[in-house]
Amino acid sequence: MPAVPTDASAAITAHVWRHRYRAHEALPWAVALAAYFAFPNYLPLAAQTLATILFALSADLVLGYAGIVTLGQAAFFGTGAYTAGILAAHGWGEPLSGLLAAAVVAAAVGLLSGLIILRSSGLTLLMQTLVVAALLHEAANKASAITGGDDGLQGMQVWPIFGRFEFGLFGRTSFFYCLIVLFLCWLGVRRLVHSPFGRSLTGIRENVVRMHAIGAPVFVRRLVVYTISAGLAGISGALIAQTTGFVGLDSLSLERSGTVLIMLIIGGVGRLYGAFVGVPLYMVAQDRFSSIEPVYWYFWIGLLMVLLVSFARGGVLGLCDRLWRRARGRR
Amino acid sequence: MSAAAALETRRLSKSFGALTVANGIDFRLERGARQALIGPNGAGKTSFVNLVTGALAPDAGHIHLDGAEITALAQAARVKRGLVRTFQVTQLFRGLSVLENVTLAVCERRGIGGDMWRPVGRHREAVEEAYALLEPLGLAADAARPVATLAYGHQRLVEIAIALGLAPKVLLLDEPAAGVPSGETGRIIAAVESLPADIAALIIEHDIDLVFRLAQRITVLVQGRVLAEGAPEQIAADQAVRRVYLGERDRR
Amino acid sequence: MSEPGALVLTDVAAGYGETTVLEAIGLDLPESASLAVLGRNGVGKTTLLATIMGHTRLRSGSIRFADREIGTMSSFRRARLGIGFVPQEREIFRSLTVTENLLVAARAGRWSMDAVYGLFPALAERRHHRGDQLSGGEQQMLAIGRALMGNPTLLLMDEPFEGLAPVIVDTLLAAFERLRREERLALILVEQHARLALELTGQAIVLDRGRIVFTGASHDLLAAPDRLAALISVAADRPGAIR
Amino acid sequence: MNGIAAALGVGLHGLAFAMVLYLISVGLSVTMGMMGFVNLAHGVFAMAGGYIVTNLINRYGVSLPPAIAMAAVAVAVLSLPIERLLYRRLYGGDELDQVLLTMGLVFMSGAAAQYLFGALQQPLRLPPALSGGLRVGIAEVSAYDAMLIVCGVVLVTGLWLGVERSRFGAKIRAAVDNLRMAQSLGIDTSRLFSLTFALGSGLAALGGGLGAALITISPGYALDNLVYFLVVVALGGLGNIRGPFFAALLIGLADSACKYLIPQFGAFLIYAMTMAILLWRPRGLFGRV
Repeated sequence: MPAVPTDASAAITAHVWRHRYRAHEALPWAVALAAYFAFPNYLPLAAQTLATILFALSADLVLGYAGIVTLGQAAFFGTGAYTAGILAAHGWGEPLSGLLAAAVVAAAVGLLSGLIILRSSGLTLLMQTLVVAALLHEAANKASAITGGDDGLQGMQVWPIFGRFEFGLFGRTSFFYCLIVLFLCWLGVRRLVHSPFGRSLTGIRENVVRMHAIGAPVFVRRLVVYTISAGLAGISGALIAQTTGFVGLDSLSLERSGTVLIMLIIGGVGRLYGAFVGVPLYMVAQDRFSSIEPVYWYFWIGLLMVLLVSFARGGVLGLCDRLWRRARGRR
Repeated sequence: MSAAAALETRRLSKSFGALTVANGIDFRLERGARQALIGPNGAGKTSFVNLVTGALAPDAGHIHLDGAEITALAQAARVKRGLVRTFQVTQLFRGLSVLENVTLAVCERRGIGGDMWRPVGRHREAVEEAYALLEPLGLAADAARPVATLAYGHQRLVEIAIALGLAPKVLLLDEPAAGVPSGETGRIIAAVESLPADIAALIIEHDIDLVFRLAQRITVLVQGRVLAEGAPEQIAADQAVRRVYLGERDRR
Repeated sequence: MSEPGALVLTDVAAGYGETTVLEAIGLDLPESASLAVLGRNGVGKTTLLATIMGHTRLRSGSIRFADREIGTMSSFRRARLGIGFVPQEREIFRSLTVTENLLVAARAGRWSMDAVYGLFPALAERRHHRGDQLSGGEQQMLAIGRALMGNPTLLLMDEPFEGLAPVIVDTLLAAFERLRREERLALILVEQHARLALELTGQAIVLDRGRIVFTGASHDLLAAPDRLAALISVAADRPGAIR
Repeated sequence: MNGIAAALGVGLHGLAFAMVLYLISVGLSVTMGMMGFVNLAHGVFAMAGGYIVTNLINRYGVSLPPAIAMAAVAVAVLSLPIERLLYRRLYGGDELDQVLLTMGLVFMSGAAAQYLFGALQQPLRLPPALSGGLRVGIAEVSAYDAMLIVCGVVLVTGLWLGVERSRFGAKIRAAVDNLRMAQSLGIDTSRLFSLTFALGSGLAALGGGLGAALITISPGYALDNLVYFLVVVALGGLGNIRGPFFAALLIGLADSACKYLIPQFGAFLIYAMTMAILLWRPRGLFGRV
């Protein structure tokens, strides 16, 4: 191999340092902390938002990176929520182990369903993600002895974290619990997408034929990321179950799968930060609008979708990109 | 017994229903050879490539790479053993930079494509290797550009760079200059001509001038069979080949 | 003066997606003239027909047909203007019967279902069979019949004899003789069988690497086998030569 | 004797359900097959049909047949601008965009329905002739089910004859087979597609209206039944007219049998069956290879 001088090219340097942390990456966390102090009355909402960001992040991993369009991400969210919930309702309220169990069970469901459905592509795959979620939804609905069915799971007793920090009314513990879990998961996901594995996912999304031709085990890669994403969704579901003390059938619903996609699209797909932008916007807006006219929230969000798809592909972050480029181009 | 060929097929056959695309193909590509595969439309050239690379499973026959049987191996395993192809219509990661396109290939070859923890940048040697492949092809200046923004001729070169990133022993070049405006073909021909000597290259090509210029041997495929094989002069003089290409036809 | 079947290509460059397959193509085909398009494999013959039909991306140049610029026109409008297309792969609608295949292409004019069945009696016998139940020869006849149902003034045919049994080729040849004599139909014929194509046409072009390297009368080329061989044969007596 | 009668009753009810499913889904199959467009909002047209029919009957005292006809025509006409303005720009585009657009439409329509008609289910007030039961041999069948079966058979026969015997139908099939070749023969495929879309939407409205007592009309209609409609299409094979019929039959009968024999499993078995079939034949039972 010809020797390359260390300063051979800006391209190498740029490439080699892509994964470096940048200042703006601290922004979401700073905002989160600021929100803690600025809106102490909204901590339960903030905690839910943080947990939902994790859910959207898990969706970004399969959709934005691996290019798998899924309408069944709620299957794993709900699995995690029910796992943690059922444990807590049956005498094991320790939150961290509950979180772990949720991750493992959800990942196992992801692995099993992935083994079946990831052999298909296109519309069939989309259908199958939908059917897997519908299957679980129906199972939870019928197994009301365990899940509480339509009424939801009652009687969760979540113990204090480390035996010290109780999940109180004001949501302080919930907030930091969600924040820290999200932060750790984000670190992992960030690492993952910058790794050769993560880049190969992008490769699969961009051109599967080429990925096969360079000898990459495409199916295995997709299965692995699908499983990881399922685990993360499971953690997110468990966080919400533990912090709200309730799990309902809606955690497995198509509506849930659909809205997480919408939140992600609002932020921007395949850029790791779409979830951090889209979810808060959606959740805060929903909180505001729903209090005025709860019924019509879905009308406006539907309209927003139609408009986004028709006029602003790439979401908020995509829009920022374009504005930024235009501003620079003008100079 | 002669030394094992870089690539060899024996009685390779494949049919789709009534349509036979490979009819007992015996084919040999010597190490370091520059050979061309030509034939009229529908002769089975693309099917042959797909059979050899493992995208299609043969009905019968054997494929050997470097003396070892690979007939049953998956596509990815064949790539790992050094059997690499390029595509007639570029297959690139269009949104990624030129450097990243090649880096992805290098990472897979080095067996680090599944690394989920260390960032790509920490595998600096892989990135540098990829960059080093760009320079001789004249792509270094474009390394950071998304491939979709490159002229098509340059995209064809990226296609070759990716293949080289896989350290091929046998390289199947499927019409390397196809679709390129005439002004840009020179660079592609030069790239093929300067392939490392230890790579055995099979060029699937329509352009006869290109074939005569690049290949030491020519195999002519017609209706899933090898019609003729030999040095360019032999092929040029072969009556059967002339018939096929001239389209001479007995008219009662 | 309007010439319904006349086709003029000026400095056309075209390809698929980002590729460029054809460059600097100029062509002037008067009404009811016939043109053979020759050349080795992969030089752009099929792409030329696809470009006239509107399946490729026209990168530059102009295509005029029947005194109208059609370069940016969608395929179906070109077909309605009078261009009939017989593709290389025949592309019979496989879930339609023979009759339906003809029916969907029908436009008012001299050619009707009965006329096509008269031209190809073998097809009439298969009229209720579905497209995927036909032999190669029957598919070819159907592809030609289907193109005629649109009553074109210009017919594009891509290797209509490829893979056909000799007896079917003779049938087709007879049919073409009739068309040429009785119809005022312009014809562009892409063909591997060079002699056959030249015998059927008045003019010929030879393509090489997406460019026209020869334009002239078909019989001239037919009378000069060496010239023909040099233009289109693998046996280019110039190994190592590049242009 | 009793067992056979029960089985027949279950079968007839399943058949009635299958007819409704098929009428709603067949348009979806054709449009998805022709343009490769993931249309999750197809149920919206059925829902619209259901609302129009129930309201015409309940509020304005229109009788069932004209109400159904008005619904079908109104929805078919309304679907045209939607196809032209929203769908068309995404043909051949990103699957995700199609999913989002149509999901957005589902959400909007659900909220709009709630605004206009409230959150409650819309009852279908049946004329006295349709509220009783009928004896068919030894089996008991509700007059409504019988009406659905008869209407279904008539409509399906009409549809099949129309699509398989008419020039318009041949053009549709030609465009599904080979879009480019159809264009090359002078077929204006985008206009053809608009008409097909309208036809499919009208049929969905018809199915939604006729079946309003079976698949109840409420704001959640399009979302709640989406899986069923898509399952019929996926099992039937895209771009197919007959396939979805047999898929609907399968789903309808299986659903009816499950509800009777093992109600505790509900739709679970239907979904499991769908997964198994798609695993075995990814392009559906009647899909093209």
